[in-house]
Amino acid sequence: MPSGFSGTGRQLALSELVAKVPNGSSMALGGSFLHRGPFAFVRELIRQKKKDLEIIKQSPGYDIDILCRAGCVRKVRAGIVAMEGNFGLAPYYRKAIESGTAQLEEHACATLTAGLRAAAFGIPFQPCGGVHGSDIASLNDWKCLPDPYGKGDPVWVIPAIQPDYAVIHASEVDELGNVRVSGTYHWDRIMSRAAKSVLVVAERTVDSGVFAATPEATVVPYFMVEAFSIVPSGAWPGSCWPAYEIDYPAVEAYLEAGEDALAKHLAAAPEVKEKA
Amino acid sequence: MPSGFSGTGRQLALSELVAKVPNGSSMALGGSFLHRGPFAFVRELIRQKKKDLEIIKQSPGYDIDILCRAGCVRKVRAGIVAMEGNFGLAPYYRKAIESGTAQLEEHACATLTAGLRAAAFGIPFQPCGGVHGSDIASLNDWKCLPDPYGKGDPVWVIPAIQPDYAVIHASEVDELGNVRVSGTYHWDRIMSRAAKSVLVVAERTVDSGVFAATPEATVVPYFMVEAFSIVPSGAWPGSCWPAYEIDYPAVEAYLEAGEDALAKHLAAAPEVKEKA
Amino acid sequence: MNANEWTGFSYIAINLARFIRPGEITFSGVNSTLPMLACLLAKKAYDDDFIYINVAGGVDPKPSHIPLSSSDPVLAEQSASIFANEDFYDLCTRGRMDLTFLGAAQIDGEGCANNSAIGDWHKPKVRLPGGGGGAVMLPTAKRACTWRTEHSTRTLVEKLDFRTSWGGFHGVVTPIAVFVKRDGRLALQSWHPAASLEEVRLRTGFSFDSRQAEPTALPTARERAALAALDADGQFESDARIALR
Amino acid sequence: MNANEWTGFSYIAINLARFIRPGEITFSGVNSTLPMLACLLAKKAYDDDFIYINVAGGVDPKPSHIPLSSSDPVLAEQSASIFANEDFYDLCTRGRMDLTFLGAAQIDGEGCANNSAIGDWHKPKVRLPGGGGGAVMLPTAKRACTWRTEHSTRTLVEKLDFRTSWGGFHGVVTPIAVFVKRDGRLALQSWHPAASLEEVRLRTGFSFDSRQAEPTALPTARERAALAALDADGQFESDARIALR
Repeated sequence: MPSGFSGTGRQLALSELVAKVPNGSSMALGGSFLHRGPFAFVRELIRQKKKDLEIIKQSPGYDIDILCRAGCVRKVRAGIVAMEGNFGLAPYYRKAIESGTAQLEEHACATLTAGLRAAAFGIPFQPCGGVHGSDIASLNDWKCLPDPYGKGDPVWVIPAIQPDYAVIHASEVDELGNVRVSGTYHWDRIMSRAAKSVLVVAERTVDSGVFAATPEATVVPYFMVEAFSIVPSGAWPGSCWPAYEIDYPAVEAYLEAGEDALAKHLAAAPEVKEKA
Repeated sequence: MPSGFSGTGRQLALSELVAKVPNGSSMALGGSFLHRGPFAFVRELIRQKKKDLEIIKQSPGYDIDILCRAGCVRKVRAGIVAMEGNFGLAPYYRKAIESGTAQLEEHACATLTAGLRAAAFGIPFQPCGGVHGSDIASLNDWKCLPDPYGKGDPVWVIPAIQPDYAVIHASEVDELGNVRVSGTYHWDRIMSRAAKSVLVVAERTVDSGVFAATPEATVVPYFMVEAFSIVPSGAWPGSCWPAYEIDYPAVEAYLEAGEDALAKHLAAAPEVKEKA
Repeated sequence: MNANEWTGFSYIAINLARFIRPGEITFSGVNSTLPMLACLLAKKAYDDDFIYINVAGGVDPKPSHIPLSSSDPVLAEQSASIFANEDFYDLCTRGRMDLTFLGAAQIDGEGCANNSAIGDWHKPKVRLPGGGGGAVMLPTAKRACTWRTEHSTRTLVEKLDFRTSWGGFHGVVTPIAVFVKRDGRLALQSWHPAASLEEVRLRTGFSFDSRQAEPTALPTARERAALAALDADGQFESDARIALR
Repeated sequence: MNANEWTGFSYIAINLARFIRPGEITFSGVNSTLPMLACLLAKKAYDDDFIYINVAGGVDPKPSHIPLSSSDPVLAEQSASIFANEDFYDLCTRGRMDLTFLGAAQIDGEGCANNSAIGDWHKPKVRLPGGGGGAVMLPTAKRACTWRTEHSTRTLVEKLDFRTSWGGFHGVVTPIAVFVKRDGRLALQSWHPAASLEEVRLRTGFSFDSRQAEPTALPTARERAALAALDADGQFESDARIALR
């Protein structure tokens, strides 16, 4: 894999973008709960019947739930998992963990970030404040190191977490694949630095000149982006600020039991309707 | 000191802003070499005859040189010191170190950043890639730790560096003290997170509504800023993109030997001319 | 206002708001509708301002409406900066988060929390949301407060099934009681005026000091008006389904 | 072009540019006018493109003019992103910086560098700029190249006064020679066609392998045209004051 990605031909159809991901890949997913998640990408993973995925995200919800429901997940590394927005726990995720069909590495959100930081900084471990007294530490066999300078308290260190891919849903990209998001970037920024490759789904392309007018706002420079797709409304049924808010009825419909409900939900997704 | 700063009355005259800094303070200075440095602030430190300052900056130049020239500096923690822009070494800094009147803690730029990161992250030390084989490590008695997870190579860890103040020259602030810069923020961002307090000199104020239109571009939120001043052209004789470039003749005049040259230079500064 | 009219929903929102102190940096996060409402309520109901940051990146936002999701980007509307996730966690671990609200499924007498699992972690009866902010924020924030919509010996326990977060909450609000930390343990500060000390004791799994406890002061007119404005059509209250008993 | 017309300034700029490889992430930093010119020259003179990032935060910028300061914000003009200091250092330490240019006052036969002091560090005869990028970037970048405007036994030394940076340069360019790393030591790749192997040996403080060395290929028309365009009035060349001897 090259250090940076460049050249044309990096804008792909969603199906081509997802086809890049081998079974067994580890994948950091951007966004948080029902907000600006790479949900069209996630649904396409299901359509392509990907298996044994490792999903890395501080606050997954809909994404991890639907992937567990479809049987795509081997391992979850997460801080907090819920549907949010009054929908409570993520039921299919819960079932996957309780039944042992998926394995959980439980984190605090900040310890997961610390692991990503270690990968982004090129160091084997990252100290993280807090953690003391938490049973999570022994669960994960984390180590606590004394301050070799004798000034501070012992500190927990988190081993590096380097995802194969960071997958981000962006507000917009330019023709080269530079990435901007409106509002908070959640953990997308550190995910993009930690991962070996970044795949992006964006609402739209805008001219590079727009980016050049306020280059400070670009969250991921093009050379980190292996490839990208344009899927308007691709964060559905979640929000993508300021374009659209959560589609609550669609989430409710998704949560109905049975394979039919899942099939109907997948068929109702914008990336499918777009094509039809 | 409170965790955050708020309320009105935080916009001060430059002299009041600088008067907040006690002798002996440690101070991270923003910008790099001749670019967007808090130079009006630095000159006012000299006018107020501050002593025993500890200056922290990855790439100081004009600022550290003039402060050494005026005898304000006890200690320098820096990565690379030069005038840049074809002016070569910083002569008065060089003299201060060679004569021992100021003490140097030599860093690589990235190790200084690592120390600031440790402070910003609330951890006693920060691992930093590289460093191996450098004599700087033993100079500073830095420690190299094995990976407790047995996967990576031993890594050098840098002790936390927490400046009393981060002093930043900003492109603009709003009435609350939110900070934006045009172009690169150099190391200003991590300095603002590492320091106990942030003092800002800005080119101008703009309405908060302008900030609210693209809040993603704000580098330092108002509640980190203890106080701020408005000094148009305050980064002179350096640049402040895109408003003005380096004033090369002024730097040349500054570099002339003798107390007269210094006095003339201080008198020619925009923060003085503004008042007159 | 009659004490019996004080709903559990309103009791929690208002008592969480009362933990907010002037000028302090106060944070509300994901899955935290009641703390979100408490912060917005405090902005409206109290004279003294505070620095409100939230998980949507908002800093003193002026949301055009109040979202069902407490991490909704609407909570960054009119914010002059985006203070993103890494930033507010770092703020906390470096000791400058004055007050954070954090969820908890089980709470013990020392104010530690279980957010991970009911039953054995490895063979859970219920897999809960997980660590979230707690394990890092609870021991590093200056103060952390939580709430439970159910006050029972299942939620306020002698022994946690799993200790997700250590460090001890400064304050805990349930539909019938307000606890605060005193000498390293949760002590009863006040009880819902329609409940009683005895009821709180019966429904709490851990022992607690109640020597300074008294009935909770009724909501002020401003507190009530602020909450009414935030939940004009009562949807938050009905969604929350909080019963005193 | 006649070999004698090939100035030291142009020799360094062009040979630095020749280290740049297609598609690679290539960085130029502070106090680095010649690498800045080399990167801009490579963009103009070679068919294959590369990813040019610089210390002003620019990514493939299109500067409206060429600044005297190699960290000038002009070097971020027309850039679609700002890739700031923390970011490019992290890129390097995580192993994805293909090529970085780094300054060096003294260079030894292993390609290690002294940027700190001439004489004893604690009692320096000359206090030099200092560590800068080197101590972290030289051992972590895939390749690092440097240049010296003076080719002498003072600058290319058997033993450094202080080893600021370890890891070994991939390439070193002086006014009369190009060295590359081979089996852990600097080997002569080529010499200025107006100089000779013997001259290089005489003026170099460390021993080196020269078995594959030959005269440096003269500048192409495109290389010359690109440099001429970048330094239209010759100011960079005259400021640099680089003599072959």
